[in-house]
Amino acid sequence: MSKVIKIDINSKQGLLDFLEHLLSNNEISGVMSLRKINENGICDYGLITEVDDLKSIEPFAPVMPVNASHILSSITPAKKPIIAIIKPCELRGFVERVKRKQGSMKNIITVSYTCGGVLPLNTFQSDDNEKIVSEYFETIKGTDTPENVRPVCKACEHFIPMTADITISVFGNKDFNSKSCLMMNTEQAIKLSKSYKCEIVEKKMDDKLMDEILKKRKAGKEKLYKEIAITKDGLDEFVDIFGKCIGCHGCSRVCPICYCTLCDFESSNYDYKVDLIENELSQKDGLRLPPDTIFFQLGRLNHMSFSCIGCGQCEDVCPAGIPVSSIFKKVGESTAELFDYIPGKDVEEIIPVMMIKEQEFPEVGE
Amino acid sequence: MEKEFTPRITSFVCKWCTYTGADLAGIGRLQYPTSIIAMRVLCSSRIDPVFILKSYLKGADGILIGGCHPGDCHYETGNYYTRRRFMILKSIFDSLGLKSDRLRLSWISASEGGKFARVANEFTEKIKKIGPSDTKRNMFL
Amino acid sequence: MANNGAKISFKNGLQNQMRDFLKECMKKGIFDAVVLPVRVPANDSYAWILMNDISIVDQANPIPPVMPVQGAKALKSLTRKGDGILKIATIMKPCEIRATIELAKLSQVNLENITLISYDCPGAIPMSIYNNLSDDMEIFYNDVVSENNFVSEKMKEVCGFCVDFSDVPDDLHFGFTGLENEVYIIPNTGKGNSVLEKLEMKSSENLSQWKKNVADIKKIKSKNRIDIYKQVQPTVDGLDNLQKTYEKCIGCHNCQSACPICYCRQCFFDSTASEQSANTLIDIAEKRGGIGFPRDKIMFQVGRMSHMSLSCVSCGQCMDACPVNIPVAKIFSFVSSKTQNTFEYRAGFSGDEPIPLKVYKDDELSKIHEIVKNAESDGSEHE
Amino acid sequence: MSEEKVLIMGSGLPGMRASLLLANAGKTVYLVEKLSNIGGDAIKNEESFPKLECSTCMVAPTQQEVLHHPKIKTMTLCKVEKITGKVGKFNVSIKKKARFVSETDCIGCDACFPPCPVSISNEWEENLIDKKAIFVPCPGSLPNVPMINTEHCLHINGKKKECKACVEACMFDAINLDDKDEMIDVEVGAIIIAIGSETYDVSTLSQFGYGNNPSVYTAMEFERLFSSNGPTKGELTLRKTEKEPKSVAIIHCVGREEQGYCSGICCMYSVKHAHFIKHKLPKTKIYNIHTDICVADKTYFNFVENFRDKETKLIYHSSMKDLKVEKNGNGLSVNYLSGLGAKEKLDVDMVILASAMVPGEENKEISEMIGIDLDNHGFFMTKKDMVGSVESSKEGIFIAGCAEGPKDIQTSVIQAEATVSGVMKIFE
Amino acid sequence: MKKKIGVYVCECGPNIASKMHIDKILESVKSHNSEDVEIVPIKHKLLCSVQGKKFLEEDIKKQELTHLVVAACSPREHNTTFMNICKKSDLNPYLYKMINIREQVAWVIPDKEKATEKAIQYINGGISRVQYQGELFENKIDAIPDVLVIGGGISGIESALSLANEKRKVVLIEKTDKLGGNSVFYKKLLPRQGAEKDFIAKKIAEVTNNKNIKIHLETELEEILGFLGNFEVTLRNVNNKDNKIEIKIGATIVATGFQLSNPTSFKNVKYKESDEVYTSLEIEKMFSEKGKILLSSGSEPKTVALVHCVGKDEKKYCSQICCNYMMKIANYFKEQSKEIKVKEFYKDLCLPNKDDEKLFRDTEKNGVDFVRIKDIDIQGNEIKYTGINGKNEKTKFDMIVVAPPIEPKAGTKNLSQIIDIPLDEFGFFQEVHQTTNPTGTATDGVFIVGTAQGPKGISNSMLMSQAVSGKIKTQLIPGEKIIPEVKTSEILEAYCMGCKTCLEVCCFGAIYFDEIKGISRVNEALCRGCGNCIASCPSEAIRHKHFTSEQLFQEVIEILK
Repeated sequence: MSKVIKIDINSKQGLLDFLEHLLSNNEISGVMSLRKINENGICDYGLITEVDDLKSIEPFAPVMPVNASHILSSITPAKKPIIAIIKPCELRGFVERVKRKQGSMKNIITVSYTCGGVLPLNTFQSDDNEKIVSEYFETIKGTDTPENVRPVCKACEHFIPMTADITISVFGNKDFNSKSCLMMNTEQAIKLSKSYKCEIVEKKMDDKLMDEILKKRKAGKEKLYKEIAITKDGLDEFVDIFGKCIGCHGCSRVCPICYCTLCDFESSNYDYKVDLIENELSQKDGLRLPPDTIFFQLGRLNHMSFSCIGCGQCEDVCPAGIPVSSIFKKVGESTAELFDYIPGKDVEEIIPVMMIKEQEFPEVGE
Repeated sequence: MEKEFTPRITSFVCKWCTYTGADLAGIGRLQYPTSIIAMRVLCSSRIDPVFILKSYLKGADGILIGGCHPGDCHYETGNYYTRRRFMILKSIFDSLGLKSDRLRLSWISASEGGKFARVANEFTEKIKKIGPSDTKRNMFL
Repeated sequence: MANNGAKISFKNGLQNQMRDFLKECMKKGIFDAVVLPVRVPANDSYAWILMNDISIVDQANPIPPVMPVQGAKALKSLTRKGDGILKIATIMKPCEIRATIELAKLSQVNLENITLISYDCPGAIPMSIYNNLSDDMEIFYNDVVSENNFVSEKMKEVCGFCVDFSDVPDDLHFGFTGLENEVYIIPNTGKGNSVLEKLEMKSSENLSQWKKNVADIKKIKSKNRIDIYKQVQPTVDGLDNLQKTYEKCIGCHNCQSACPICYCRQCFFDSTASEQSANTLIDIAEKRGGIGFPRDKIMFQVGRMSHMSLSCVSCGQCMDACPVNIPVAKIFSFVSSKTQNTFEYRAGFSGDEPIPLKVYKDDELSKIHEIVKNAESDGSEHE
Repeated sequence: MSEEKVLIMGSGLPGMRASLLLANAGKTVYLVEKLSNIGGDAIKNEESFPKLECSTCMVAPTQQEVLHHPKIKTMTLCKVEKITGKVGKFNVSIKKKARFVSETDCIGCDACFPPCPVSISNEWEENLIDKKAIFVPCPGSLPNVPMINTEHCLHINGKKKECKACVEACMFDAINLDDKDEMIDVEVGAIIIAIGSETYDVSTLSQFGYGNNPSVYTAMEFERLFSSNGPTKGELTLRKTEKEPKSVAIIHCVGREEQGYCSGICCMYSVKHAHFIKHKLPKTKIYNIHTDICVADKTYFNFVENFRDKETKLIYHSSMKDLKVEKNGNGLSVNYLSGLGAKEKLDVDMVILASAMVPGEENKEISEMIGIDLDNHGFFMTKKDMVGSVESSKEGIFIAGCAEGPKDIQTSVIQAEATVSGVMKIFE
Repeated sequence: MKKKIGVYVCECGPNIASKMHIDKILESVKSHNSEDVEIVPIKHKLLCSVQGKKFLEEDIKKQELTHLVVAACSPREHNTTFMNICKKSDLNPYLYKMINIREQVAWVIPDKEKATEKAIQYINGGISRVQYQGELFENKIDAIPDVLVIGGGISGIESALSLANEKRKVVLIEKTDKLGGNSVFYKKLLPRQGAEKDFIAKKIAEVTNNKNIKIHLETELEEILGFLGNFEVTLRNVNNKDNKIEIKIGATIVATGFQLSNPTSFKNVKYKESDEVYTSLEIEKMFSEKGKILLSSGSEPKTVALVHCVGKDEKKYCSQICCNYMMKIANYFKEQSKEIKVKEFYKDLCLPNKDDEKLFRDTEKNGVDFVRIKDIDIQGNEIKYTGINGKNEKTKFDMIVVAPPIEPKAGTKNLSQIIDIPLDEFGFFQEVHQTTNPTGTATDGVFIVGTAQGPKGISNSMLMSQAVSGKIKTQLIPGEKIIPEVKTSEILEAYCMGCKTCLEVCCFGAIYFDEIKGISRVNEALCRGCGNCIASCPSEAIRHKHFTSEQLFQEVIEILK
């Protein structure tokens, strides 16, 4: 049960009204949200501090130009309260970043919503953006995930925000266009809403509905994993998948978890003297140039897979169209499982590589 | 061309326990295959999984990590981290159908010369069964 | 550019002819190894493979339909730390060769033991198209080559207006523009000559006809070029337009990492140096009523131009890698044509030509002086 | 005094610890050890309680450091014969027994062992195995230089003068059969006695049948039997039968009444032994037959409780004199009085005796030589009626470790470091 | 500059020579020759011999080597030996690498060809690695010899006394308004009955009069920063927190001591339900203040029960000294009047010291009954218990004395956070290594003594204090600098993202966080060089000075050739 603000206008307007109130009363100093930046629907993330500019926000737009956790990192720790309207996986991404001291929850009030999935950038940024988006919202009134969203979204079980201060029901909400409900999950949120004149009721998520969605998502996940299942033995499969990688490392650059200034795999450790390469050639028929294509992928998995929140950003920017995020999601789940770790679930939880337990993996090492 | 297959096993061992154990195997004139090539680091926790990866992709048929028994680490807790990192890599290998049994982590104390030899032999045999690493052939890595 | 070359006629395809040529060289020990594109196991792309085993050469495709990794990058990874003992040859598209030359000037490539071979390039198909229907594209591209059609629509846009599809400072050049089942092997350098000599091939054929054919194609392409530049110009005219053009940009910097010329280990625009603190950002936001993310889109794009446009070879990799289809390459090409002109410099056209930013002439850029003068006089008026 | 020098008797952990601290502070240390190798008894254990960590891993680095330390003169096979003088200026005469192998030339290749015709029992290995007349106590012992047993070497004892097998086998001319004992005189400012203790001779207690019965072991024997670098390479098989024991009784407090004190560590290592066995032979039944359980450290109580009933059955018995170990077919039976006073009988195939720690036999000799007091047990006594002291009854002479009384490693180390404080005070 | 790498293969007599083809090895290493590398392959019969060392020392100079590879026995045997030789012939010892071709090749591989092959691999690995090694230099740092002692109990006093002298000042702080801690109440001391109460009094006098010891009563620690040899400490007055003292010292000794745990917290005791149930400490106080032990009524007890091990099972540790002092107390009663019947109830007698058993026998002789029990329940002044023989009994006593467990002094937890030393599962301070370093802590230069580390008697507490002073005296010598480990980690500012992962995994507190720059930094004085932090860093922001990834890769790749 949590306090819920009910407003009888459609969810976006409702939220907007609430935000305008907070901003104009200096309850908050700004709003970070997706916003429309031109008539043909292109969105970017904006940090808005003027009430009038709020009109432009598209809080629920099914697109992820950047994983917002990156942006939150750059504007935190904030000196004044800021409301950030982000997707569940972006929120989890940020939590993971905060654990790595790449940002702070200080003065950030997170608004998130039950997410129907994100459209690939190309799909969203197409000319008939309007049509596509309205279809999207039509579909997610029900419990089906639209077919044209990112593959990992179809397989995402964490469509309900984990740690949001305010949750809005979007996916599976048939009254989305008539009513708006803002669930105040935390003291911080409730405090904010104090000054806002509105009807407040006690309400909780419709579990039956959510379970139904979850069931479908689980099925989606099985389907996805079947598609990328390992059929061949050993390396070959992996090479089949990543063979076309052009080594642009775009995946790591857009990844909310990859936070390094200089990626280890771009460091001088991996520049080889030509004689080393020639020597390796003497043992092989051929040698790929530039080298370490597979090494990079495996290495990145090793560095952050257990924190992968499956946002799908990497897959979206991959020029070679490799199902990066599907693979990472799958592998990530297996590594996180080792430590019963759910990335982004709790800021207090320590990332597995930062701590140890004396009594674990007794089987290892013999 | 392929005569009898002698695996290449890179092994990173900690200076305090396993390396000493390896020496003890020598002093006791215990025999183990040439395949094992021990590289000495101060603590098994220095062994970045990336080294293991690298060795694997550069054609090592097996990779052996040796450290002090949990609780014995000369640096208090180092090998507990080694253990975690190793597990992460292992599970990655497993979920990708890469042969994780090419990787082995063993706790070998300074007095366990016998164990070092045993591990070296067992592991080499195992690798022989698995066969040469596919990374040797594949030119698209 | 040499005026004579050796002429070979062939029956079953130019690619085979080129492969045979290389194999011959390897047999004769002229090359110990070659770097060639090989189709990856999944068949959906190509990878650069360094090979010393002649049998592998047959798996390679010297004229691949796509350019997943710019060849210069491959050579860079091979020779950045100096030359080796092996004599290595590579066949690459002209823009890849030019990028290589540029990198050589920046000491990112060592050409000591490398023999650069190129050909009249019909262009490359964008990755996104090739990816899914690679097999059809293979067939299609084969026809393109055999019909030696240099103006196919299906190619990357940059290829459409690439006037340098043929002239390139390679050691050896396969010229076949306008020829049927024949190809000129043209030695442009001493290296090239010695190869032919070792093969006992006479480079006596006069090339004027072929050069004419090339020139004709060039005409068409330079026309396209002008048109394209005309299109581009307004889209980048002034900050507003620039912003509009790049509004989609998500700041993934794929363009930078796909670019053969961008050789920095740590891009300045990704470094901590260009970071702003949270509070500064919020202050800015408050001043302006709002700011958009990612920040510094224009900063990055223009900055990159200032760093790299002098060496841009218009290979179009950036555009291929852009996840939001911004015509980066066209813009870059447009801008660099201007910057390069100011120094009468053509990226990658000659190894001897130093990169303008590494040198200066005391009697150059006279325009500047005027600009400065005006500026000063402006200043004085205000007083 | 010009250069500050210290004599340290005994190279066990306490001795080595003190040596290193003092040497690092620039003092010259004469580390005198009667055996041919340093390290003391700690290295005899596979794992030490309570953390069950590998003793060799724990001690070996210290041994190496000691041997390589420029300020420490490690004097093995040495015995202090005479000490005169007083604090600040003791004159010490040390007898160095002939090793017959040059420590500078020998590189420890062991080539000299095989050719030696003589086999003798290896007392360092608790006589569980034989060694040659030229030997190192066990593989890995330091310094890694063999010695020759004078009474058994055929050349030296004259039984076969012409035998020079080892000399011929050595490629480094490291062996010199004419090597002689020598006397070394040093002058030191202070002396630390850390010669440790010995264990009660259980063969004198007929009730346990030790000696008549091969399946009865002393704790120390068991430590070596279990050690992976020991006689059986850690294989747990009984002598004679060479079978693995199916049931084991571990008897605590052996010799406690006779000695009139509790040794303080037996309960711990006895339970440790139970754990060892369980670990190696999970099917084995194990009983710890005890009187008082003495777990005098914050972590010891849990150590015992965690194994109670899980790995071993702890049985209280009410009277030591009623406890008897008797032959029973191929096995043994342990008869004891239960807490209720009832006669009980346990059938096992192995018995381990936790024998009391007793004063070293040279304690008396040394105490007289230096003129310091022993307590009524025969351990070295620290200042009379002085709480918390490590100084003997004579100024400038300090006692550390089990030479002062039974104790665990950590208390020994603490004492050793405490003696260092005393020594440094003298040099201030 | 051209690298000139000497590769010296030691034949170790026949040990290596007879097991592999040395010349083949020397031949093969030449393959490393190139325009910027020259290999000097040399064999020698026995490099560790006197002549061998001399030869090597001179040859390094003669050949003007820039790097050195020695293929011989295990580094454990002679690494130090050869490093010293490098020093002698002014080659930086970190430009040298030792390859173990005896223990790990010659002695384990019977086949000569194979052995040779493997040796070559090893040596090649070493050669390509050594080229990537860099010079390292010891950097000495100044150290303050003075010491801060926290806690004015007997452990603290003993620490101060054994350390203080003209050259080494000691600052002793005590929370309360007087010195001596619990021990001031003891009428007599263990282990020996001879030592009288004024033993403590004398010590207190001694410490108060020592001009090299500065005592601050009612003072506590506010902040401490630094490491062995260099701590900056802020002290403050307990009552007036703004009243601060700042001092610089070289080491800190924690001697915060113990308190008896409150018996009411244990299930089998109803403490204070009857006025006649006392804790051992209350009896000590009563005895040393009144000189007599009397009931609240003022009359002398006729029957007294002493109950050991109260709450031992709950606390899960044995307090080590209770058995002893309970007998001491039993004797108090007997001294007072032979008539008093004294029964001691115990589960196990813990008599770890050589004199304890005698005390037990004497106490028995003194007419004290000892009853071994399985279980006990104290109801008011009635005791229900189950004997070892299984029988349940019930008896009333005039007076009952219980021995509750020793527990850490209140405020220990708080202090542990200020001084950043972890506590163990029982709430005592956690020593760095129980067996080999019981007085050290995770932070080099901070020591724990006495009951702050765990239950123990006065004697052992004082020994601990002396042990620590032994360490400090030998590590912080007035006027001398200290030399920290050379093979440490270092952090590359430009690449560090300040995620603090390295900080978390380092168990020596050797990594600290630079709040201003938002990056982690290595305190080389504390770094032990294990390299854990490096493996923990996903970026290339940390490198090990002597085990760089580059070096290891070079070795790996070379070996896999």
